Amino acid sequence: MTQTPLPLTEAVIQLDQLEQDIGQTVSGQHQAIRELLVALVAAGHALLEGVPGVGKTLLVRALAAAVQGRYARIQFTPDLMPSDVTGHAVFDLKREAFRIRRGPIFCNLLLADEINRAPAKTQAAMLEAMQEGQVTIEGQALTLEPPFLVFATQNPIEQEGTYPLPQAQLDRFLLKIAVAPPSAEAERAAVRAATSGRIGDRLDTSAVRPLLDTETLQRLQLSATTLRLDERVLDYAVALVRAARDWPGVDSGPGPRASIALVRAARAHALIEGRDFTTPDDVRCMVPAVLRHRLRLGAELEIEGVAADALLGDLVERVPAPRD
Amino acid sequence: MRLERLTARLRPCPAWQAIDLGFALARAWFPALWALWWCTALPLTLMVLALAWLHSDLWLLALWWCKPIYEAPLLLWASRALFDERPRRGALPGMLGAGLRPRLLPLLLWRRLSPRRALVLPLLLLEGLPGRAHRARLRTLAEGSASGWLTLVCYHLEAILWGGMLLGLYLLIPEGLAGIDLVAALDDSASPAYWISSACYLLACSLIAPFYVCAGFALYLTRRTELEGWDIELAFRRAPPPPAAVLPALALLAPLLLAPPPAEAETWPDPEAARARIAEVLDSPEFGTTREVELWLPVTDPAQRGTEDAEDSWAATPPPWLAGTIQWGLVTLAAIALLVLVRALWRERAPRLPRSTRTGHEAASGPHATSPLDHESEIRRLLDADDPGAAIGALYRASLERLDRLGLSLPPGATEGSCVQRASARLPRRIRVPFAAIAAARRHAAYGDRAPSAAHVERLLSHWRRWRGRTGAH
Amino acid sequence: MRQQRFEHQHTADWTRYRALLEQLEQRRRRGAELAEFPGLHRRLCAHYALAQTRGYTPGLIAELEQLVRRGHAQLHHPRLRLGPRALRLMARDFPRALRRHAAPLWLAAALLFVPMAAMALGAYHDPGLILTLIDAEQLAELEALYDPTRDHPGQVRPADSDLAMFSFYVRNNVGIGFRSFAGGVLFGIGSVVILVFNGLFIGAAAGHLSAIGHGITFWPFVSGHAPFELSAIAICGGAGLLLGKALFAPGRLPRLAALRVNARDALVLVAGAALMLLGAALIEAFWSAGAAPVAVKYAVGAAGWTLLALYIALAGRGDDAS
Amino acid sequence: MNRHPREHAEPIDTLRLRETPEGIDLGLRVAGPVPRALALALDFLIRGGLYLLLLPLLALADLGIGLALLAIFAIEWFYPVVFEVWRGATPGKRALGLRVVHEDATPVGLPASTLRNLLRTVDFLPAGYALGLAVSLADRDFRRIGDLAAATLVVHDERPATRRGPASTAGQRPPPEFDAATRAAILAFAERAPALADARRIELAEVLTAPRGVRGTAAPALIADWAAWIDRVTPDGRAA
Repeated sequence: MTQTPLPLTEAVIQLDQLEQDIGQTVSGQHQAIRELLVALVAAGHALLEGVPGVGKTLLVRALAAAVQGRYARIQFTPDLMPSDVTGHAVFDLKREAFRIRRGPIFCNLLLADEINRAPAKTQAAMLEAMQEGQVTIEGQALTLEPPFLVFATQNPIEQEGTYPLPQAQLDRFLLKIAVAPPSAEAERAAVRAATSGRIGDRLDTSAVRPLLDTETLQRLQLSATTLRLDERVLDYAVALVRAARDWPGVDSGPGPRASIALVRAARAHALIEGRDFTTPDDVRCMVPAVLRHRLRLGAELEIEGVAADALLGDLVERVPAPRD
Repeated sequence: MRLERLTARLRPCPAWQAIDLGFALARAWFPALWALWWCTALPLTLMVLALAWLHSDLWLLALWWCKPIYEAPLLLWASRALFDERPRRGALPGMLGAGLRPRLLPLLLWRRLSPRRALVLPLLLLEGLPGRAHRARLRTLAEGSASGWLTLVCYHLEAILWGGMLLGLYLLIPEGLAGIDLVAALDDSASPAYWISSACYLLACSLIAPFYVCAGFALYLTRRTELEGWDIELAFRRAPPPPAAVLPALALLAPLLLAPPPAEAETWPDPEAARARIAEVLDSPEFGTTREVELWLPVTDPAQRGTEDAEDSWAATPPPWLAGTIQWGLVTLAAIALLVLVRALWRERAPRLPRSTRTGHEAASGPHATSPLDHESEIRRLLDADDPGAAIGALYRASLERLDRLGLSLPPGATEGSCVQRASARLPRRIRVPFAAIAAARRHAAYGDRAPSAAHVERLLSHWRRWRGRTGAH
Repeated sequence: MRQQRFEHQHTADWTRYRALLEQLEQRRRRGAELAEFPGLHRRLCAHYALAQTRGYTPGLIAELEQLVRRGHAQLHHPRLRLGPRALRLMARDFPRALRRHAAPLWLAAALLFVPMAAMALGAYHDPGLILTLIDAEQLAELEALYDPTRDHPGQVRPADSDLAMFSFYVRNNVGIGFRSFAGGVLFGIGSVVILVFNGLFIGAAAGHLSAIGHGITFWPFVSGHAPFELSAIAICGGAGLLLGKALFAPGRLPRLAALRVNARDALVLVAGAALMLLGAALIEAFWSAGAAPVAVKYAVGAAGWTLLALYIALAGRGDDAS
Repeated sequence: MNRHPREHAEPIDTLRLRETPEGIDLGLRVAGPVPRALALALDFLIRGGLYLLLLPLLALADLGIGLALLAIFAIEWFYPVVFEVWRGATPGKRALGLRVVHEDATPVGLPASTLRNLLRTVDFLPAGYALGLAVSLADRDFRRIGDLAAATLVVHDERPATRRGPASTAGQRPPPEFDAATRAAILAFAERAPALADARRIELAEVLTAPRGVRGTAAPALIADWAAWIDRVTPDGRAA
């Protein structure tokens, strides 16, 4: 099936509505919503990090409500087995043959809740699926149908009982979205919305209309890849990633995959902004989300409590932007 | 002895590296060792103070002589910590008592000045062999261990720390206050300065002692590792078991004993066997010569001889032209260097000129780069050449320069969006609105391949001129 | 793969590598041949890693490690090329570093020149003030040095002692410069002390000599080299302050990292200043004591200041790519 | 004193691993104050010798003094720099088997060497390198202030490895489960066995062989056989 990219105006309208709908459900998280959309448009997986209760899960559920496709949610726990994610073979007594029972991973939008609570083996199984786009069960390779997007949430590593994701696997996530606690005002709004005319404390996503079907989504993603990208913007993105690699205090910097991710994210951002071309601004504002999980800070910086974001803030100030 | 629990990585290595390992150990355990040192030294200090009738020199000498007493507990502590069992508080009295054992007596009497003290200490405290066996064992262990050098150097390190502290105190106390009389601090034992100096020395001793003791201990351990193959044993113990594991057999192996103190630690009690083994060891080419001593003398000797020879052969007066030649040589060299520099400076500058007339590539690099009039003529030229895209680029850079002069600091990383953001936060409306328009046009031209019309550029230019004219006034 | 085959397959590479290594270690370089060295080195590193993971014999692993170690040392051996380096320093890096770190440099200049001016004024009005800094014997020496009643003030020395003076100036001034830089690592305190003390001393000497009427020999003497000497000392001190700044206000970096970042630029400043001091010593020894008319000497001094200002403001503004 | 959490997890050691751009680890053995102090003393003597060499220059009157002063200036400030950049270490350090390297294990270059040696003046304060000594005792890698600022390390030179030739006996294949570390230990055992006392040799060998049913004098012999097998280089392709 060949697809045609969505015309710019149509894409912009779709994305605008999407942003609004989700914004109504989850208030006070403009930046996170924007970045979530970038991941959606750039067809990349995203990792959402924040302390419990800031609405990470709700964000993803709202997004899932907007996309008409199969949605699955896995709560990661320390005893979760790889086959609980990917599926397994069961023996069918009637037919006397093995039958593959597909796991929750066979979907379009997967919410992996608290991914860092599962043991490394299970994480590896899922991250492999993210990378390859396919799952192997009993020696049989099964393709995951596109669009396949994983939104994983995790609590900060400092919280008890978590397995940090290995660096190589973090690299599979296009973005790491930092979901900050909402401002006091936004929190008040959220409380009012949550307590008026509703029973229980289950936040709902009824404000979100099912706007996108999977085909439109794929066309949207396609149109993001056709945006105009000037050489200077490309150079700028590469220069940023390279600078991050040699930045003082950075123990291990982002690999080449990071440059690609940065450009992909910048393109998607440009589309969301309603432009058909990418600017250094797009690159600049995607730097924290793309790079923050790809840096490992040196011990000195970690002891001093410098966060990756502060360092990246410094980085974008110092790496010259194209001006000629 | 449970080699699996070693907290240091032991391997046969040259004596210097063993000493360094000892220093690393001492550094890791420093707070505990230092406190332990004072646990014995402080009571003794006070006691001797009373006994010495307040004679500071006697006091210091007595304390200095008693060093092995404070060092013994440190060693016992280290020998436990090495096997990852930090002694508890309850074990401290026993360890302090070790400082007063009769076994330590030789170290306090005739062995006090032995340069191998660091190595003797573990031998005495951990092995406790009778006289002759002890001497033989010491000879084996001291082979190539540089323990003499260790004592010499640590003695100097103490002296350096002491001198440093004293001099530092002397320099730091402002002139108006009662300063320290440095001369009195060295030779007048009745002066208060001498007391301060003695206290500094004691402090220096306490700082170096953990390092000295641990270095001696590490030398001892390294030699034993070498002689008894500890590292090999450790690797063998960690070897994967045979498929059908016969694990109980491992447990049957009689473990060597080191850490819990004395007599059991003995590995070969028979002096005859010991001597035979010493001979065996000494025959091995492994323990041949010490290289560090051989290199001392030959280096300075020829130098001195060289000077004497030279003095004989040199003429007493230089030829009169020599100074002039050297002088003019120097001046000529300097002149050439200056010429080369000027040429290089010019080259550094040269490539800018053609480029700035072409696209104004450099303009954003600094406020001094080009005058506003140049900018304007440049933009005009580009407009005339029907290149509004380049013209808007030049206009954008010119306005950045303008903003820079207005005190809006724009780091090199500032993109169009962030420039506009900064401008709108800090500048009045009449500047930020036209600037935002320029930035937007520039963005479309540069990255969207949509050059503005010449008329649009003209309009922006005229706005800019007005804004520049007004701000240029102050 | 069995070790035997592995060794067999790669022996040729290793022999070639070893031969190149020996050439490099004896500094016999032939460009064309050595071009393949980095590639070989990478391959050897891969072999070493393979040998380790496949558990080949320790002997082979040790041998490969030894080769890799030697190759690493050669590959990253610093190339000196002092001439081009010094030229690039003076033509570009030094003036750029000067402009980039204007703040600590201005501070250093203030620390040197303000006490100097104050002390000069003080000593001019109160000739006894100088004795707070030096003793009477040194003062007598200083006064004798610039005594206008001498036949040829400044020319008292035989011709060949100019060189001795040059050496003395080099050793003394560059030494002061280096020390005022190094002192900066003590949170800038060392630099401040040396700058202020030197400022006080020079100011006292100038004020005192002018007061007792020796100014007519003193000022022409110092005018030629002063621009370079004084500003170079200030630059060294400023480089020291740059180190101190890294420790006081490291910004977002940890102190050690900030120190290392700033030290890189500070070193450029010190190297440039050392070369300036060398030039100043040359002028001081071979020109300042010369017999040129006073007006010419003042003109040379003024030209020196102008050139210096132009150099600092304009030099090295070219493109990075050039 | 900087107490890094990692120190407790791993055995204390003076070995530091540095990954090269090619992705392999090079080990550096950092050198502590004792050998460094001796190297410094030795360099001090050598410098003294150099100064003595300058004495005849004084015969040249003023000119000689000028040249001597220049030479003293050069020796004073640049003696370590020249030797470090040229040969990797000053003669004193070489005599003690030390070398100066960047922290990433590359040979020290001109800027770093200049910096670490200019800062000697501060390390020297207030007398006899007292400050440098205090700092290097407190630092995990024994770096003085100059080393900290210039990102350099003083390390022990690696001794060149000697590869053993083919053994005389064909040997016996060691059990397949032995990993690389065990094999290396087997070789080390074979190499150092002559230096060990008989009883200790047997005891040591039994650690490895007893679980496989071999005890007594047969144990060291068996390990020697294994070592011969591991270490041999024969062209018939039976190698491990």
